[in-house]
Amino acid sequence: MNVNVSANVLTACRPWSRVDIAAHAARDIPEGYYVNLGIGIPVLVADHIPADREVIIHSENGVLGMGPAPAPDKINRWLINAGKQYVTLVPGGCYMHHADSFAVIRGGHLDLCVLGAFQVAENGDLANWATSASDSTPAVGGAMDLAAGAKAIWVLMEHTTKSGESRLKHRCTYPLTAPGVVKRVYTNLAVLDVTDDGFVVREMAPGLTLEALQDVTEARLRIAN
Amino acid sequence: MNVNVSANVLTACRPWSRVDIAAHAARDIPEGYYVNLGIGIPVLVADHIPADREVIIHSENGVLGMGPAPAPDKINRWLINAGKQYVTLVPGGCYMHHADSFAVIRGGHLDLCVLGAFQVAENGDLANWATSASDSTPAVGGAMDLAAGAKAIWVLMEHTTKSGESRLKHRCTYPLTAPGVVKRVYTNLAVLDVTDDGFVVREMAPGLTLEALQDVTEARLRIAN
Amino acid sequence: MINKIVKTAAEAMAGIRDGSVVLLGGFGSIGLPYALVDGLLEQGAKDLTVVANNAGIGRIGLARLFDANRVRKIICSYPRTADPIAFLEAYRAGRVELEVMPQGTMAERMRAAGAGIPAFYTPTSVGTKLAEGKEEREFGGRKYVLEEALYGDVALVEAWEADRWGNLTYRSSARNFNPVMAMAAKLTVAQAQHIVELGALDPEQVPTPGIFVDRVLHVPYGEPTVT
Amino acid sequence: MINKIVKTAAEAMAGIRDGSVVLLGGFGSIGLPYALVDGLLEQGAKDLTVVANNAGIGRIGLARLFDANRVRKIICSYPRTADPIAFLEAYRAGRVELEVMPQGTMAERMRAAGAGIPAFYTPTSVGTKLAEGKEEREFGGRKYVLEEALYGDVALVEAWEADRWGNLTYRSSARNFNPVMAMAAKLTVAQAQHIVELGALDPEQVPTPGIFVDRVLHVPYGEPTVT
Repeated sequence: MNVNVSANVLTACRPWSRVDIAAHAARDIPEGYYVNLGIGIPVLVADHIPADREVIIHSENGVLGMGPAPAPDKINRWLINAGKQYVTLVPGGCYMHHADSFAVIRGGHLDLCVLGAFQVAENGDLANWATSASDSTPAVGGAMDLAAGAKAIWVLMEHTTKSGESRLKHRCTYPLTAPGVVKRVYTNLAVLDVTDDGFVVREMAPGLTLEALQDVTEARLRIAN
Repeated sequence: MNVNVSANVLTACRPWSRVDIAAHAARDIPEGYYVNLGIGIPVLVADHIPADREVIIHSENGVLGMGPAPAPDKINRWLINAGKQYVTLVPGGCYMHHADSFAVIRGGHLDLCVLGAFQVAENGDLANWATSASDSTPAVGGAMDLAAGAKAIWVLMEHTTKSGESRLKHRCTYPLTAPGVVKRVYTNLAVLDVTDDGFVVREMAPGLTLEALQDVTEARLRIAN
Repeated sequence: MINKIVKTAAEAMAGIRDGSVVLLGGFGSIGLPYALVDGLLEQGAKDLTVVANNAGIGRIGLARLFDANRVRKIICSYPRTADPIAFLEAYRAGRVELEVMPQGTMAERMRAAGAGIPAFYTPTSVGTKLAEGKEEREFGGRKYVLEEALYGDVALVEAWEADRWGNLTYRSSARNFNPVMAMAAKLTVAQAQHIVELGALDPEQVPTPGIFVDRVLHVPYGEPTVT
Repeated sequence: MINKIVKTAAEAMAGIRDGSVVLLGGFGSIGLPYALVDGLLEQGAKDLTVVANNAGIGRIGLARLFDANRVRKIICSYPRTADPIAFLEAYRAGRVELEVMPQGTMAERMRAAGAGIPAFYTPTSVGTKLAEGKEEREFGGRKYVLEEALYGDVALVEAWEADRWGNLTYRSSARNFNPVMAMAAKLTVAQAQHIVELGALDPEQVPTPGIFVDRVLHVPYGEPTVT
């Protein structure tokens, strides 16, 4: 499941897997957080939160306290997540309608939303809903509400596109989901904070150097003090 | 319980009681109506709806399907109406919070709101919350929401003040609750519609003539065709 | 006696006019009133504007309305599903117009319609192309866009239980858009898996009070099979 | 383990600052968290702005805060109750400022605060003196006034049941303002008649999910005795 990065970097390091990326984010979520997990790598985060740490997961289709996928013989066919997969409800969870669910989101009650993205810019701009301004059937879903509403936005994504283009940009070239909202990015190559001075590298994949990472990154990188 | 009206009218007719006024309004409420009943004479309406006619009563403190006062040994001390009296819930009734309750009101879902008033003007203006513009502790409650929100507003009140002043005005002199909303008025002397041409008398207390009624009424009256 | 329960889909759909704005409950297939959509197809109203989170799946439900060329415009947050084939065919052939809006904005615009709020400000979409042409305003130093209430002529919703007053409950995440849509339309029609006696529902637990509901059709179809 | 249940009123009130905007649940005495109000008196915060439907009864609850001169301003829809003596004394002595607003506007302004809506338009109060100075605007040929969200620093609410995640249920009309106030404040403290195990509440019936609640105090006081 490792992703496509330019050859020099691949030979220099062991990139993290999608599961590793999710596990890194899971490790950093404090107990008691209310968290929404987007479609893609983010939904994997739930499986990596330590069993002794209570984190409450929200799904924008009106589920607060979402649990893991059910056993095949225990499916509640009225209970799905935002990705339209069958899920479960944990004890203490509850249901709400869409206006209430988005009041939770827009009202700033989620401590964190973990999203996938096409691009993140060094000013925190997020592009995760459309890959061109002329997309004829764009599908925004709840992405803009989550990006504008949650107290913090983390992005989990592969560091580059399949063709090797950096997803960490000086400025996003794809249509924005929200400006200036991303606080942290977890990729297959690094964990980075978005600061007033742009991306700051907190952690790199084993064997990777800042120079090699910069080589495959359009945005300018700095190392954490 | 008859009210104070000028002497010539009193000798000429038998004014209706507060209970009569409430009964008149009750008689005119169609089956299936969702109705809010204000404090004062309006709350008496509930007791006069025919037993075979289902009318659903709303109380703005979050009760839809309000029933009559409970027997003294059957009081639910968490269940009051907007006048802070103990009430009951009928089968099919339910509770809601204040924002939802006023969504019912403001959203135009009530077929009818029956209110008390200080004054009603011939253009439908309603004054039922303050008796002077300089009232130092005005108390509006839900009156403005109800007046602006319900599909129809009926007013139940005595025709004149204790000192004999008409409550049916050319223009209200008290602060408005809402402009142009009253559709019908039930008093101890008459039942009147508010039309584009002002008040139209539909019914008068026994023994009363239009001339005698006009004598105690500031607004100009017309008789229904 | 108030009795909002109707016997047939034809009764449930009576009077729906060409050109109506139809609010259609559900998220994916869950909470989507398939029997009412089939009834609407049968009934024949056309030039519809449909408001729904998704734009239909395969050849069932909403997809049938696209195939029958009944939908002039769809307003949704996420037109793409696992299999949006009927929508895509209609869209590519220019037979249907698409308006995409953020999911929370869609929900709140209908809640506003039901609550008598003609317009409100929201932070969602500020600084994006979905805010283009929208009125922008600052409150407390942050930018917001103005969104107007989204009213329906008809709402088609799916419920778990219903009584003859139209009180509705839902099951799990099948609640989704149904309660806000029920508030927002002039005519609200529900299909319910179970019809219960008046008084059988817990009064503390009625997400949609009957005041928002005009007609109820009993459709005990069992478990949803697609998501 | 998340545990929002606190042991004492002092813990429940910890950190409330002078000058706070305090949203106080209840309609009359029903659903009013008397134990928390007493705790707030004990805690000592002053210069408070209190948002509540009524302005206190006799010499209990909110009335005690007036008597102790802790309230700088009260925002309510109906200051008059059967016995608003403490409020009237403070008001006539010029010790407290009064702002009256329509009940539904008050509820909706707090719901807006909780829902991330900074402002909305409403028909309520148009053409009255309560609309004076307010921005007016037409939508669809009808006039509306602009109302801004009403945020609380603290909400004090009363619940029937609560669990350690702060999920709350209410009883009958004691629900009233409590759910919207719980959404609208930075710090929400609930007093609950019953503490239940996590998972004991029906997930279809949680009017206030724990995400809106920070602290819960168990106050099994029994039946309210005044309305």
